[in-house]
Amino acid sequence: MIPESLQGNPMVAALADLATFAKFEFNELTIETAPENIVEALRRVKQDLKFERLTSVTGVDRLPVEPRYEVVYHLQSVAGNSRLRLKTRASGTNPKVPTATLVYRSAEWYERETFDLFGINFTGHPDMRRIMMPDGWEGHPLRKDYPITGARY
Amino acid sequence: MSNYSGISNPTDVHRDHQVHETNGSGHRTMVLNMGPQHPSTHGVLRLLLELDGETIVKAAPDIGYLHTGIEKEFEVKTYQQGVTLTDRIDYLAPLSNNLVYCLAAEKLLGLEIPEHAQWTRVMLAEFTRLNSHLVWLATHAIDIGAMSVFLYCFREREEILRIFEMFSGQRMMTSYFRIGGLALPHPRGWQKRVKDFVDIFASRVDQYEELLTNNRIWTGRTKGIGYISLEDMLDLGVTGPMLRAAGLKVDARKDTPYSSYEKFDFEVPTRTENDVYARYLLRVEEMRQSHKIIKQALEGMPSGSHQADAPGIVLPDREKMKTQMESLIYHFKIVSEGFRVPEGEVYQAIESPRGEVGCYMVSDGTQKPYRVHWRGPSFGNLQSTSKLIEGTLIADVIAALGSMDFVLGDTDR
Amino acid sequence: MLSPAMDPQVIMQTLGKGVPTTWYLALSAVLFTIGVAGFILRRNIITVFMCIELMLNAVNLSFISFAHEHRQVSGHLFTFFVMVVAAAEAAVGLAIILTVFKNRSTLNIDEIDSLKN
Amino acid sequence: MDLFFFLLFAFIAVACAVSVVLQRHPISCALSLVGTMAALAVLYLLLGAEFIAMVQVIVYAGAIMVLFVFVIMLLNAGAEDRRGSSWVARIAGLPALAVLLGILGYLMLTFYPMIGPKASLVHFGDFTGGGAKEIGTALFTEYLLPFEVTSILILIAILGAIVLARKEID
Amino acid sequence: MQAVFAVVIAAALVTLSFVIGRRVKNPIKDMAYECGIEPTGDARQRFTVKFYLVGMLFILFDIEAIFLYPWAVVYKQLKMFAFTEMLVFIGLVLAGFFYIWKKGVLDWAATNRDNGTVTGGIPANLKSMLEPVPATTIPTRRSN
Amino acid sequence: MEFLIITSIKLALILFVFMTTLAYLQWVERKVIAHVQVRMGPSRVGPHGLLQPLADVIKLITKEGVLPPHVNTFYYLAAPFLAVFFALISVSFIPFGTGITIPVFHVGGATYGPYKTMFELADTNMGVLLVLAISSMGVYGIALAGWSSNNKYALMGGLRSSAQMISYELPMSLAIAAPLLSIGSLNLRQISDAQAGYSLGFIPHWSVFAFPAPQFFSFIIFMIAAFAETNRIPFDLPEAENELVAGFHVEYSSMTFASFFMAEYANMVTVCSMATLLFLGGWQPLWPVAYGSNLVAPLILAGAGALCVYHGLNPARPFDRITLPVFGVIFFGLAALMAFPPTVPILMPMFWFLAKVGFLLFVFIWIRATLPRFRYDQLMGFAWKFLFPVALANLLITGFLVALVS
Repeated sequence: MIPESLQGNPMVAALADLATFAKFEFNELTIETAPENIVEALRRVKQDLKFERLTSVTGVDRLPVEPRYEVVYHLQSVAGNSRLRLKTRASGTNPKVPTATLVYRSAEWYERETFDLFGINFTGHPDMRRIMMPDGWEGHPLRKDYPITGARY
Repeated sequence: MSNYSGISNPTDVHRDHQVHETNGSGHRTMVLNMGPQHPSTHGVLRLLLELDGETIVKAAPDIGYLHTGIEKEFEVKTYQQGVTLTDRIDYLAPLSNNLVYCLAAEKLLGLEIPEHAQWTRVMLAEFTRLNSHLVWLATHAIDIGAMSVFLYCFREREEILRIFEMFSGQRMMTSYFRIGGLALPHPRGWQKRVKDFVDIFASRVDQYEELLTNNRIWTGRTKGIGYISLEDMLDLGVTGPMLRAAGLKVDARKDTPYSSYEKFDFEVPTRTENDVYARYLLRVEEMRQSHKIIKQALEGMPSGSHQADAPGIVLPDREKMKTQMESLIYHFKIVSEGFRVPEGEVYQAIESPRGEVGCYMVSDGTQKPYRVHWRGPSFGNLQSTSKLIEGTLIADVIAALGSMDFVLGDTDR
Repeated sequence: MLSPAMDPQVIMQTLGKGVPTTWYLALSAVLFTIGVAGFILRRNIITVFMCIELMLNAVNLSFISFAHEHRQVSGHLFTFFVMVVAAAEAAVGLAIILTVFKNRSTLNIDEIDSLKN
Repeated sequence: MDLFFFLLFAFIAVACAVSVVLQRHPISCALSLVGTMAALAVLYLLLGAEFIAMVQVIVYAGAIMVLFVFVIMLLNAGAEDRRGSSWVARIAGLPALAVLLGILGYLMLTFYPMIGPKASLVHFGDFTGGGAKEIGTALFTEYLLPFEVTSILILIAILGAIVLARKEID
Repeated sequence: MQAVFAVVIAAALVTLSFVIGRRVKNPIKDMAYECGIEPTGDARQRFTVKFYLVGMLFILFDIEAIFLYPWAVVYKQLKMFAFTEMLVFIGLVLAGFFYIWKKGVLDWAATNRDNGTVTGGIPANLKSMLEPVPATTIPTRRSN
Repeated sequence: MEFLIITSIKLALILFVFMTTLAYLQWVERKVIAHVQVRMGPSRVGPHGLLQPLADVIKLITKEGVLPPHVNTFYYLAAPFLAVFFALISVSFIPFGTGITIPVFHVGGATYGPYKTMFELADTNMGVLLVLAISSMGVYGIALAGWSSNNKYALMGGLRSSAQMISYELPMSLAIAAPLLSIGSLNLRQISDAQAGYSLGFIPHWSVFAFPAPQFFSFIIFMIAAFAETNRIPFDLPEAENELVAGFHVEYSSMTFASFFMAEYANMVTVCSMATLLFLGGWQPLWPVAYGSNLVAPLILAGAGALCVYHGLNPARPFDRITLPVFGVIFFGLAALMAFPPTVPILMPMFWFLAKVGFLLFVFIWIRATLPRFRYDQLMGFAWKFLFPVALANLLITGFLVALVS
């Protein structure tokens, strides 16, 4: 589902066989892949497209929609002075995405944070623990069904 | 385990940091806990250090003691209300955070901001950089024992805070930048105040340098300390002055200019030594550059409105509100329910004093952001802690940590 | 065997003028004996070492007493040299203790009496 | 006055010495030994050995015992286990000590009558030959060879200690 | 005299606040300070042997320093003779000093600090920095 | 008996003056540093914060003394005791002026005197070594504090601190030995007296300027070692509030905590007095009496008095109208006393001695406001690899020069 206008884009072209969706809005390029392809996509982005830095990994909870979670990777190329957003989706029942720490070490804490706040499990992560909330905390605060008030302390 | 003993379970962290562990050479090592209540972890950072004598074998930072759930909070505030939350994230650079939040929302809205407001934003953002760097220099110096520099820096910072107060009515949590422009028009007499500051500041920077730059003890404490390779830094997501002190000229103000930074004449300083001393020199140089930008902003400040001409988004003039029905309705609507922002997602990054601060904003077309993710520079920089201090002396931890210039509010959000 | 003059008056007169050298020597003997006792009784190698130092001190006291008795400075010099030797001995001895502790992980002399590891 | 000071510091010395033997924790032993040494330093002063008294404090109490304390802290030596004293000590210890003390006492009293006109007395200020000047003169003329040999002793001690502790350094 | 007063003052200082100060017991107050975390492990751990070496060197050189005082006092009488004597003495001791210096005992902490530097600007080897990471290994410090 | 009475009076005076000095040294330090750093310093309690030390002491005494259960109580309390004890006891060997003779006087028909006494509590031939010996015992207070606290930071701080103290003791004793070569005595009073006189009529015979071997480097080495011995910036690693939080006294509270600081200040005074006696000529004036050195003290004091009165007449604060003239009168009185011929021979040496000590103390404070602190390995390396060899070389060169010339 890659729009015509993006077919010639080199980044899209490099990920053409993996991408399930792409868009170019607000001057920002977004490419979406299936969860099982995300590590491969990141590898290509790092090696072929020279995006040296993973700036952040986070999640978005689209509650009624299934698959419910979007995992968003923001990448930056210092040499090419450009940015890229990669995206994948995880189901609501058992959210699981392979870890990006194999490619970018900076993903370690970001994935821990996403796990902590959304409950998305990054398989293969070396140290999948909570990072922000106390260890015994129940629930994942950034989920849309998590109450804004009334949480116990 | 009792409840007050901290958020993270120490036994858990000890899982791979066994006390009395034997390392390769047969020495017994000792685990020292640094923080969260520690004078030089600058807030509530906790470091678990495994020591072999005075040398650090392993270091494991533990964060989250200042987590306040700001990202969750964004989702129940209207866009304009969200500005006040951004102040609290990086409490040493509130205006940078205001700026990136407003820029992200304005990108979604497609708003054009008047020159006057843009220049003011640049000027105050640079003041924020000065403010942050001054606090950094002050605390870094006092960590290493130079207590006078601390007070000298705070003297200038006080002046900056007074300027903030003059503009916004607040010293620290300014919330001065709003979506669509500035919260208030410029105060009367601001030029004089800023000019007074600009006139003295250059000599004040010289004063700090006089006390530190060529001081043998200072160089002994900082030169060659806290080295981390550029590859590691990029891989670990380090941004800002640390990267520039390694020679990589990366600065969002030049690379992807925002808020009319392209109209200002300034340099992005870099160093190549990539140690604590280089980061110190770099930040001092950045202070001089900020001073230069402020001077330009002061001299060439264009006149005009402080807010965009967007009736549904910015609050109408008080005068108009009292005379025009339309304005009154807008006022009522903006205040009571906010404004709608078109659907979409943006990632806006700017150069904060600490590095790249990014705001990832997802809108679902309602008056409240669907999701705001804050990419704080401290979070990324702090990931490099282990690389930075493993293999060094325990006394170097202070210098190395200080050179990262993290703010725990920014890390934990 | 004791001095015939056990007369309290004589004793008081004598003591008013000074302390008999013998008392210093007796003190030295007592300290030496305590040192020997500790040397025999204690199990901790560091404490045993300290008892040796105690004995050396006792001997030093008698050296000084004799020096005073004979109005000569030689006794002081002997003491001085004893101290130098004690310092060297402490430096080396404690190094040995450190090594022994590293190899055997104990300070009990009963457990480190074998020559082989 | 002499008698008072002698008795006071002799008591301190003996009490601390007993404490060295009886205390269970090595740190306590070491500090008791420091007490003995300080008391002995005062007695040296009474005996007119000013310089040696100072050296006693500086070298013994201030340097050697500091090293002991360091080693105890470094090894984290805990309180001693009381059970395993050797059978020799248990059977022959105290009688042997009594015999030793007896012999020493006998020899002393034979050669130095304790009380009486012939008894030699120690009075503070009688003998002033223990100042730095006298020591220096004797040391650098009469005892020159031992002095120089001392340096070799120190040299060997440095080498020996370093070699012994080397395994720990590397 | 002074000793007695010093004892009294020192004792008073130590005990006064225990006598006068109001004492409120509190289990958290009684914990050993460890930066706001429950103390982990015992403080009675073993430390680096460097402290011992410093103590040892101090003893041996302190002896040397002590010899200097009687020497200094009689120096005016013996003059060059005393000077040569001490020169020999110090020379021998200094031989040991330089031996330990060479042995690295005086280097308080041997660190494996990597003092490499990189060149300025965008590094020329930025490409080689981005070598592929083998997908089979987990390149984190936790692997060791 | 007379000896006892005189000693008691001296003791009471000295202790009173000394304790007050310690308390006000803190005030002076805070004020000086504050002014270096462009701020006020203590200014609320009493005029110019002059009663601040008193308030501090009252606060510290009435605070709760926490006696944590995990410490080794005996040694935990013994440590500050030892620190203060050794710090206070070394003061008694410092002579701070020439002696006085109290003339014959009559009270109720009985005749007393004349009494001759010196300005120190104990005049021994071993003064230098005594002070060294006592300072070498000071290690125990700190090592014990660290050990008994049963706290990792405290133990590391204690070990570091004791290692630092013994390391710097060496260069210190070597630096002390150098000037003794040409003086040839260990008696502090004789040492000071030996530095009397002027070469070329105006260069004082102080050890620092002495012919043939000026002890300038010794003085510097001594001062550096003194900074380390008293744990002051730039050598305040043991109590540096950074990596080890507060070092050996992390578990201490209230007055036991303050005891260590008291000991630190007392050691500062002792060490500065030693430096004055050994290197700066003790109570010998800076230039000969013939050129009017006796006028300095009254002039300075009178000037201070005039300043006080002037500011009292133009007060910056309402309260100054009362306090400053009072101080002015006191200063004038002191100036008159200094100029009063019978008291000159007694007071003038004391003035010079205290002026020099005060200057050195000021240097201590000044350095604290200026320099950052060393790292621990740098500090130890500095002691062993730099200070020790330099001190030894200095000693040998001095010895050679002295032997050559005399």
